[in-house]
Amino acid sequence: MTVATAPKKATTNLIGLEKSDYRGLETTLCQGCGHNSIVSQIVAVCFELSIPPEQLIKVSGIGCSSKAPAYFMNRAHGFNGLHGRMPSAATGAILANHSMRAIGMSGDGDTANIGMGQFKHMVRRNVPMVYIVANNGVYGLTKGQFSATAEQGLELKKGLQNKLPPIDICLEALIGGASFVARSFAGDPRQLSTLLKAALAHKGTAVLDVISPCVIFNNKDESPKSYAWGREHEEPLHDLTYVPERDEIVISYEPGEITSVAFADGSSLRLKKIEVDHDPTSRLAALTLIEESRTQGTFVTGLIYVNPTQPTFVEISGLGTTPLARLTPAQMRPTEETLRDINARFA
Amino acid sequence: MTVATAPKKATTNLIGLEKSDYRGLETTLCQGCGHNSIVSQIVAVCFELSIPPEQLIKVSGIGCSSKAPAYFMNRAHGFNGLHGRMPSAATGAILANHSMRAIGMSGDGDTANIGMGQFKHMVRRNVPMVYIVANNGVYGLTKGQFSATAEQGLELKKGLQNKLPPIDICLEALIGGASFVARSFAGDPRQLSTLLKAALAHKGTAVLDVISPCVIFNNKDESPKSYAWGREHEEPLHDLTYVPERDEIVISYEPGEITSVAFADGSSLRLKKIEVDHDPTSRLAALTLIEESRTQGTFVTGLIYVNPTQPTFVEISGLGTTPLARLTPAQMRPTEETLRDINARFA
Amino acid sequence: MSVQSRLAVVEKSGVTRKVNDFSIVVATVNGSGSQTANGVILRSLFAMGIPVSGKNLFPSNIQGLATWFTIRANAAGFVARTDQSEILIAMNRTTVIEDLKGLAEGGVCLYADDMAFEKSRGDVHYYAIPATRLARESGAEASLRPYVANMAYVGGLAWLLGIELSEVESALAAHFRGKAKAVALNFGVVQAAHKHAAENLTKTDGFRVERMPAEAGMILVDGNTAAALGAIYGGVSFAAWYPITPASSLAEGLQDYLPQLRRDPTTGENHFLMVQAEDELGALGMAVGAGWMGARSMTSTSGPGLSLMAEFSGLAHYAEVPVVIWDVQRMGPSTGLPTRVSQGDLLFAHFIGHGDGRQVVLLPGPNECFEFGWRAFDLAERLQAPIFVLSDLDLGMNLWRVPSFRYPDQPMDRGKVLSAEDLARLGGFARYKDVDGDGIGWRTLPGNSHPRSAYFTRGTGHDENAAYSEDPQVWEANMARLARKYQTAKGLVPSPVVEHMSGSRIGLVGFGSTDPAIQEARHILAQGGLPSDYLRLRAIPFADEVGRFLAEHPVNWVVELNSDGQMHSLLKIYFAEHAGRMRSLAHNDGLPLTARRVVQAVRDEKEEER
Amino acid sequence: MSVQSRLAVVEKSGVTRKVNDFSIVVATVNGSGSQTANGVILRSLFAMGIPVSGKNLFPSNIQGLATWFTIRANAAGFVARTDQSEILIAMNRTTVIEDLKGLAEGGVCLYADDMAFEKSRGDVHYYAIPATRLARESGAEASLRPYVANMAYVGGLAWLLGIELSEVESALAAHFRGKAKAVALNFGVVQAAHKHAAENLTKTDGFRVERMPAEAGMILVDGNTAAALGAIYGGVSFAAWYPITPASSLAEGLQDYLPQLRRDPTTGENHFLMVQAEDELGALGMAVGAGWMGARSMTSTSGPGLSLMAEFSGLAHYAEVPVVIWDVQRMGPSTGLPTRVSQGDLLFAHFIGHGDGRQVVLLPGPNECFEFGWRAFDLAERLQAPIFVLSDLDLGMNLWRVPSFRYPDQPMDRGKVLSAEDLARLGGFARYKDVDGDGIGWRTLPGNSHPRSAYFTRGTGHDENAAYSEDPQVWEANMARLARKYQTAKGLVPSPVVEHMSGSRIGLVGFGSTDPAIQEARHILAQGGLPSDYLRLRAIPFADEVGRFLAEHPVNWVVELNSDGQMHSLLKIYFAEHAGRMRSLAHNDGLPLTARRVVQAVRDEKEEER
Ligand SMILES: Cc1ncc(C[n+]2csc(CCOP(=O)(O)OP(=O)(O)O)c2C)c(N)n1
Ligand SMILES: Cc1ncc(C[n+]2csc(CCOP(=O)(O)OP(=O)(O)O)c2C)c(N)n1
Ligand code: SF4
Ligand code: SF4
Ligand SMILES: [Mg+2]
Ligand SMILES: [Mg+2]
Repeated sequence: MTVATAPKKATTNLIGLEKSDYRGLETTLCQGCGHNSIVSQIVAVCFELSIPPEQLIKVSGIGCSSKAPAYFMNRAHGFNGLHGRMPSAATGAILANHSMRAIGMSGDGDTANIGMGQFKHMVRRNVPMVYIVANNGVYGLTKGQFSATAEQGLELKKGLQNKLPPIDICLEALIGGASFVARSFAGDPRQLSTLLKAALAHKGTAVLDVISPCVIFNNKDESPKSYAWGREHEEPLHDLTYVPERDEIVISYEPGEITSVAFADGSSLRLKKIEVDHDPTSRLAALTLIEESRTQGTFVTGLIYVNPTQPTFVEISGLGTTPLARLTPAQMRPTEETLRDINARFA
Repeated sequence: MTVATAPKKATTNLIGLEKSDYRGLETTLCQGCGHNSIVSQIVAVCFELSIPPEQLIKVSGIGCSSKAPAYFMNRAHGFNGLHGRMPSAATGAILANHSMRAIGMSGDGDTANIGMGQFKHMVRRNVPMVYIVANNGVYGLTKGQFSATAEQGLELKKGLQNKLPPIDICLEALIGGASFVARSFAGDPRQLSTLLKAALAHKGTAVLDVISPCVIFNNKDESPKSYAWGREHEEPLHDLTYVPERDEIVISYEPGEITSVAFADGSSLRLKKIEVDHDPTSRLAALTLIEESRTQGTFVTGLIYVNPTQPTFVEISGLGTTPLARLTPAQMRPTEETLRDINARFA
Repeated sequence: MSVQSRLAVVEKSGVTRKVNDFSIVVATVNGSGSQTANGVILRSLFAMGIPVSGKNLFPSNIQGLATWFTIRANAAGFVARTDQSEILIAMNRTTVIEDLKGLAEGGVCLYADDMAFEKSRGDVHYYAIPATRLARESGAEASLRPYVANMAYVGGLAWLLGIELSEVESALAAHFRGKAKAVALNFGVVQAAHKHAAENLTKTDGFRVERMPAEAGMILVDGNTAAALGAIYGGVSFAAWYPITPASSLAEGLQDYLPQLRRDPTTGENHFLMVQAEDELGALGMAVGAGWMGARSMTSTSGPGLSLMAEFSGLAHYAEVPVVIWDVQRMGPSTGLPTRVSQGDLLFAHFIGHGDGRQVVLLPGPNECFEFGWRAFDLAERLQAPIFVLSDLDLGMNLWRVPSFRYPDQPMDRGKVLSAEDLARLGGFARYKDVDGDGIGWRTLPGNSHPRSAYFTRGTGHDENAAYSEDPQVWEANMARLARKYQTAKGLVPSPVVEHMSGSRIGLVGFGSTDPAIQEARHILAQGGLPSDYLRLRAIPFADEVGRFLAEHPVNWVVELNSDGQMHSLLKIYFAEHAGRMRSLAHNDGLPLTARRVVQAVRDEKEEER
Repeated sequence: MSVQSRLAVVEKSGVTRKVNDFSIVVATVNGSGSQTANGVILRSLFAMGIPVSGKNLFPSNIQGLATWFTIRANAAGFVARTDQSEILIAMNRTTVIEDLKGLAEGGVCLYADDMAFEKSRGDVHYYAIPATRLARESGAEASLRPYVANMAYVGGLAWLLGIELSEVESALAAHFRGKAKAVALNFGVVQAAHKHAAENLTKTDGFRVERMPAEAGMILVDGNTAAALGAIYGGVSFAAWYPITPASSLAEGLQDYLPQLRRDPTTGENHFLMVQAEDELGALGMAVGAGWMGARSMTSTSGPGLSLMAEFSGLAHYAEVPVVIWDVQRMGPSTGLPTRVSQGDLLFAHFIGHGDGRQVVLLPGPNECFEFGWRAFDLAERLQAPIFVLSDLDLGMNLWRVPSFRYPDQPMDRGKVLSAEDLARLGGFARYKDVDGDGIGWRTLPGNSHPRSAYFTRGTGHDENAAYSEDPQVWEANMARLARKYQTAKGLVPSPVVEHMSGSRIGLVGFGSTDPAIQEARHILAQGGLPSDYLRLRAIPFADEVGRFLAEHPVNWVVELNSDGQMHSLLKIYFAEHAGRMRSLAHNDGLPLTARRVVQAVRDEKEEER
């Protein structure tokens, strides 16, 4: 970690960097995509927290969401791996150098479909990192198929209906043994930045499920109900390949409050901010909270569960302070005498 | 289904078969292995229920547990697939012929480690089958490494200690959307056979987590605590490759009761049979039940959750009565006229 | 006279007239909704009887990045990609400068009039179309305007080339399946643009289209749709898949057509089932389970998915379960270029999975996606094996003018399956016994009510009765039988297609989507005095005929779209004796092959010879 | 005189004396605890200076199935498997009849006296040992008795062959690491059995051992332990794995030795980390993540795991991340025979992953598991690539007499890594730029504090700066650079080992665990007038030398343990010009190769020639 120095001017942070030092490439995501809002918050929070960008890694899977690391913190090393396999690559990277911070970016398809196994085993290990799922209920990059977090009954542009119950990423993380579980909404910058800060401060795996609308695909045609699968004369009026530009959604609401977010297409989403008296250190309370809001048809947002003392994988591994990736050859290759002993054992 | 006929004699069931018609090959599992007890109960229950063996498929992954299908019902088709991939093979098979019954056999490693993703997605789909996990907390077939269901702190023959919290298969199934979740103990024939019958009667995926001790590997050396990893002079007195023969464990206890099962090595396991007043149709009650018993250090056994009306994947798929595997060529190949229409569309 | 200039005639005006021979590139941005406009142009030309192809070059993103759609029209039927286009429809201000640079000498640039850019090329004919204004004036509601604006270039181009407006209208009607309001709105803009052009622009270039005598029985379709339909006429009953570019539209084609074609007419029940799996391991696992149960079962994927299918492929191969796996290849290795073409999965697919095993691979050409769609099932069930069909992004996602689909000329071959009655007659069976000498045993399907029908399917070593065995001789015998089965496959898979030219001493070996480029190259070479023979591979294992072809030519060019020369490697393995007669032409830049690339390689080598 | 009979001398008594030249098979059941007894016999012979090998033939189960342990002792140093054993220790009543049938003419059968079976062979010398009684009388508590019973045959055999009891005691002491009580208990049974035999049995056969002048610097070790130790001396810091036979003991070897060898002597902190992953996708994923971060990182697996690693292998290859992958091969395809050997993953490993790409594969022989253990890391970091080390079950799990481990003679090669200081000097860098002409770019490690050190690692197409690019030329240039890197690898990987015999016109090409059988075969062939040259491959890409070797011999036998002749296929790809000079000797029954198999193939072909 770089030693903090006094800010040079108002626009620099404690380590003397400007916000632009935290920016990435220009986004190639759609205008209005929730993922862009998450990117902005990451930039803002890391700047605010004066995190040295060179001391952070960005790891992701494959999907629109997984492209996001390219759009923040150019000065941080990034690893855009395989679809659904961010957790393993991140685990190896972090364990090889646990002096680094890590932000993992994934999507709902990336995490809850193909990546379910790795996701569960990563949280179980409590590897130190922030694990963000930009959750839109669809596969954005492959053009709008359902993911496992899609609401039951949801109908999409292509006319198919999702008949399966959704997987709740927070619930999965929670019972998988996660030590930090929170949910937010991409369009709620205040809550998102607060939770991001908390996540970055947490020592283990901090799972942050961010509802992040896909403005293109989880987004119905003007007359969705009349648009029946496979029937003739029911093609949409406009070109299916046409992607309208939309504004990013911004909302703000208070603890305990339920807010309904309306989308351009007329659909809506009910968010419920956790009451202030919720005890996030109780797993049972957290379980109950999610399960109850599920039956009420709302998404509970806020810090759902945290166990700040749960040992991380680094702690239980017996690792010292020197990161494995920084060992010297002398630390890595045992001496010639030791080999003589070994040979003697087999002689 | 074969039409039931009156039993010929006392030793035959309703469809005129003897118990031996339900037997498999002679087991090659270790003497005393819990998996053998599960096999016996499957044979007994299927005989009792007069299930035509030819109308049942047995599907499994890889492991000692996954070998079990070879040891019951020789007259049923079996598919011993890949490690952790029983759910997908079973899903395809069942959907291709939904007139068949199916028993899937898996292990804890097979299901909770490599198979976690497929397991979760199978229960989410509610594919009609009985899904048995013969759960011993270790990888039997590869000689005793920890699986993800191993208790935290467990130490094994090889001297390693499990430092990670266990995955609870019932909890995973439950929040994954399973419509039937039960736990039993291989050494409790009465409860196991009751739950097996219930599972076979259930129309969707019935997850049956059966604690099934590995008498070889989840089984400590005489002086486990003194056996420290990597230290010299601490080799066990007997050959590590020596496998003692043990008797199968048989217990019996009542609802509400907590029983402690003692193993040959001095370790023990606390089982708690679900109280009669538990409401298995409430997901929240089920969640609470498991979570509370977890904090008490017991394994709750019995029928934890059931939703008998939850639609199965077959039901939501629009499939008719004719199984896909039994369609005639005429049903499978559309007529020549239809192709003329198709060609006209592209002309 | 070269093909390129065959139809070029100098008109009285001094302008070179190029009729039915050019290519058009439409430069737009992703997500701007130009696909309908491009499709309409393509279909109008097609309807005028002119051989065409349409290729979409798009980025791996959803909105805002540069995209090019290329249409080639060629009276002689050569519709491979060319390196340059003659006509540019410039709708993307970020790429227009580069797009202009790439235009052929004396080409045409039709552009949106609100796009300011330097008209740097003096040889180019410029035409401005007021797309935005026409869209605004169209009466379309604001949200639809950016989309209908694309119709303006359709109208402009129709004027420029003489595309019949009635065909444009028909194409729109077909696209919107008769939805009158949509047709009227869009056609209105086409007409307005056409009128505007006619009244305000002066044609200075020589490019034109002319109606040609329609060749009967041709259709315009993408390979993925053809494959899906082929599979449906092959009786596919179960399909499991996971989304991936460029394979998704194959499964989505199944999803579109199965309900129309495979619902029971009386009961309305589905005689099919599709599952979007959680990943490709699951997708193939399900397909294998269904194939084992006796359903005609398939999956479709692209490279990364195929990598994930390695273990299950090995199981299907070794446990001998019929299943069809379409691999619509994209550029690898790794995530590579998801929206670019390659024929790079050959070696991996043929040798997929650890341990011994060589897989049957079908290699459809543009005309065969439908046919191989159904044939693959006959092969899978006959051979009791996974059949890998290797298509690619160009074949699968682009529009091809091909002969209309031919109804299967053979009854379904369901392979060797024993019924309960058969078993009653035989008294039993041995699953993996080679009773017929072709390496293929007889199987029973689960649900067969005979008490001796059951056997244990497994990926572990087994004897003829499917019982686990570690016996060395049992293992060897089983592997020897599988080798016999591979020989049997050789006689069953589609044989290569050979075309000769008299006096040829050059062999060209190709497969799949490169066919048009190779055909065109042969034509050009022949005109330049270098006749060639052409063998188009259609499957692995290779027929003996391939060896004979190689033996006949001192030089055989193995043409393929990959970097490693994978087909060349395979041919060296199986026809090592002819290795000295083979040359590798492995080209791999993500774009479909051009004739020029082939012509150049052959000529260069001829130069060297001298 | 053949090797087999070289030491056979007819004694006065008329019994053929066979000194230090026989093989022993111990037939037991799985889980009966005979491994210690077998190990003690092996070590005692080894300590007497006699070249030995020990091979365990075990079923894929834990308890109750037949298991055979074979020890070959051969004064001339030929310790490959033989088809028959001369001495049978019969402890398994279910197999004794068959075991007896397999015994060599005039062999010995030492059996537990409570095992009733028909002594069907008249030529065999029978000796009964009261194992159960001796165990009972040993004073061992009941639970340990079945185990110490195995010591009875050790004692019996010691008497029979003249194995020095002091060496038996030392072997026990080594096994129990000095634990006196255990040594005493076990040695007590050995002595009792020895005494019983001496007093009650009459030796009628001629098999004997005699101490030989000890060859200095030899050790007895299994390949997996050697590999694990090699990796540790290569500085492995991170290893992720998933249990699988026969690879588990490699990771478990790491687990055993890392705490001893790689804990910080002052702080006691671990300078290593091992993760048992949830599966092989996770294992390689973690290893790749750690390799990217800059740690020396590895995984170890066998066939099914390798299949699951296809996608991550492709990523490591294309994103150029150093990582070492040990594949301890077992019999495939599919689950196959998990406890049987094969060299069947060659083609799959070399071409692993969809799309183009050829992987660097190391092929250790028995003496090289340690060396390749460390060398693989130097190669991985130098080449910035996954390095596949292909061992096998025989190499990995069986005990080999090999030269003692040699300390690495080279400093670690950490490859091209730029520090923050380097960057300050250079002002920046381009990750994938071929500045040195060897195809290898310079990389930075995450954590490098220079503001320009970061780049984006990806499996998607990228330019020299690691930026995403779909540009055709960029793709081609990058692939061309990777091809250059492959050429660079050729010069870095271990070169083949060539051994000549004068007058030879036969070439033998082999690799890995078949070495002893090939060596013995050459000896036998030479004695029969057929000298041969031998090239032992040690890596892919192949050195040019391989081509020269092939060119030198009219016939080159490519010897390998698989059904498809996979190495033969690879050699045909890379040395097509010599295809006509190659013959395939692909043998694959799950057992280690015997010299006989090679001798026979060569002789048969010679016969045919005539
Ligand atoms: C193994 C593999 N299978 C399929 C794909 C194709 N693919 C790319 S992104 C994606 C889905 C991404 O969905 P999600 O994670 O929800 O991200 P989003 O685009 O919605 O942000 C898929 C299936 C792939 N890249 N790799
Ligand atoms: C892909 C793959 N990886 C590893 C293995 C090796 N393997 C065989 S069984 C097994 C573990 C089985 O454990 P579990 O499912 O708990 O069954 P048990 O033997 O304990 O009943 C493993 C890792 C394999 N067969 N395939
Ligand atoms: S397609 Fe959806 S998820 Fe992808 S960038 Fe566009 S809005 Fe975002
Ligand atoms: S090793 Fe354990 S799980 Fe396997 S058969 Fe033996 S007792 Fe059962
Ligand atoms: Mg998504
Ligand atoms: Mg287990």
